[in-house]
Amino acid sequence: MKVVVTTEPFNAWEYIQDYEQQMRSQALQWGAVTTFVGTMRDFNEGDDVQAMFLEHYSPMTENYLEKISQTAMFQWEIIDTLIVHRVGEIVPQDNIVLVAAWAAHRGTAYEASRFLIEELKHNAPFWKHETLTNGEKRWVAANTSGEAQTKI
Amino acid sequence: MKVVVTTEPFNAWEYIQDYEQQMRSQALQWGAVTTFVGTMRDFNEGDDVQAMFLEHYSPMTENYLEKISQTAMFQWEIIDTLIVHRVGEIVPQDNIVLVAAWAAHRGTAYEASRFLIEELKHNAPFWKHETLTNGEKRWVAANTSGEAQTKI
Amino acid sequence: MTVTVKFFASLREKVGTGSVQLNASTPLTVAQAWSQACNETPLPSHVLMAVNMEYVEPTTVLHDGDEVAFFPPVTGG
Amino acid sequence: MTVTVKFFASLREKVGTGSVQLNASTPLTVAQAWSQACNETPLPSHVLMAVNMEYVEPTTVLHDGDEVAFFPPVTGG
Repeated sequence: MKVVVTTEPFNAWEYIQDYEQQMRSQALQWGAVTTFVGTMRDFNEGDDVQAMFLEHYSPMTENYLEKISQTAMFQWEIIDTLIVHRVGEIVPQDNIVLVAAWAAHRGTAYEASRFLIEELKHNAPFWKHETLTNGEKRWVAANTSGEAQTKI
Repeated sequence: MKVVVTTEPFNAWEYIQDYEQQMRSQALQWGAVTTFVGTMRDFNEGDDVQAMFLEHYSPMTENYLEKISQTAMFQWEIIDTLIVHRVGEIVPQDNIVLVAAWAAHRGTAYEASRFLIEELKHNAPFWKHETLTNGEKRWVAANTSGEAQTKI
Repeated sequence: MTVTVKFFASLREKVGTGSVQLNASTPLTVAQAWSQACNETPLPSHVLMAVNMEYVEPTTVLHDGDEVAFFPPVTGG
Repeated sequence: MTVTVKFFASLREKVGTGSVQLNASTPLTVAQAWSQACNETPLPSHVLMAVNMEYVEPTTVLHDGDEVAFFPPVTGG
């Protein structure tokens, strides 16, 4: 189980690969891994976005992500979880979030990883502040479906 | 959209990374990717498994995987899909299958990638033949839940 | 007409061959092709079948040159 | 008792500060801490709140030294 909140850009696939190397001793136990990677787009609500600042409440953020990882470990038969989330200054194409769940069966891996990303999106204390190409700055507002929308 | 059926071992994360490099021109359009990787375990039905031979019906297999990829592209708003499946001689820890779906939203990415792996598991013409550590050989039989079980 | 009949995995081992050619003077259904290739036994209910690499039903009628395949439930992924 | 009140994101901008210290002679609830910190305005319904970095309700009672945080709906991931 690992949770990382970082200001550094990260390569999601190398991160997973490195983490799997570390858990190699458990390797023969798993059969399935589901991962989700969220990437910053260069548009939102019809506007061109140039950059974003991701604010968070440390260490409540890390505590919360560890808590949902533990909840997932109790709720499903999963072997391990990994959550990486970017904060600070971000530009389009940068990865924002990586979630992974290793399990013996695909159903479990899917459900656990989906649980992690939904809990993260709905409750982890992160806030996006966009800078548009036209110079305007605005906070991104949450909507009920969990997909980020912009409040002007 | 890409479908690969290969006798060569593959590194799932490097494969995804290379594929994303190729689709770089579309990069700014996507926001979410869900991936599933299935790995060969060293046990099944309580027995130690030493090796496996994965038989398939070529090119029906490839045709079928392309067909479900196209179905996914029509059914959900997804940007691209990737399916890689190993055939031939396989040993524990080798990756068997990789499925990935890129989309603008996480719900779409999750649903499309789950659709691909379920359709593949239930209908793509692959058959697993195990060699146990004790020398016994047996065909793996499907069960209704879609999780592979062994018929002795 | 002539059709090619293929068998895969455990079914190939049971039948004892991976492929046979069938000749028939009248059109055959897929189920009839199975019976003719397998010593007049009826088509088992769990067997899957494809014609020219597309899934079909036992009642599908074959045409000259078709490739019909029979195989057990799949176990990929 | 003394508690630290923190504000995040758009709420920090609206309140005009990220952190204030509150002193009170009697125990405060979270909602009362908001009012005392925010010019006696009522706690808006969409605002989220945490005490010592755990989510709480407006009726939660604060203790000396607690850190209470108020923030808008989250938009991570």
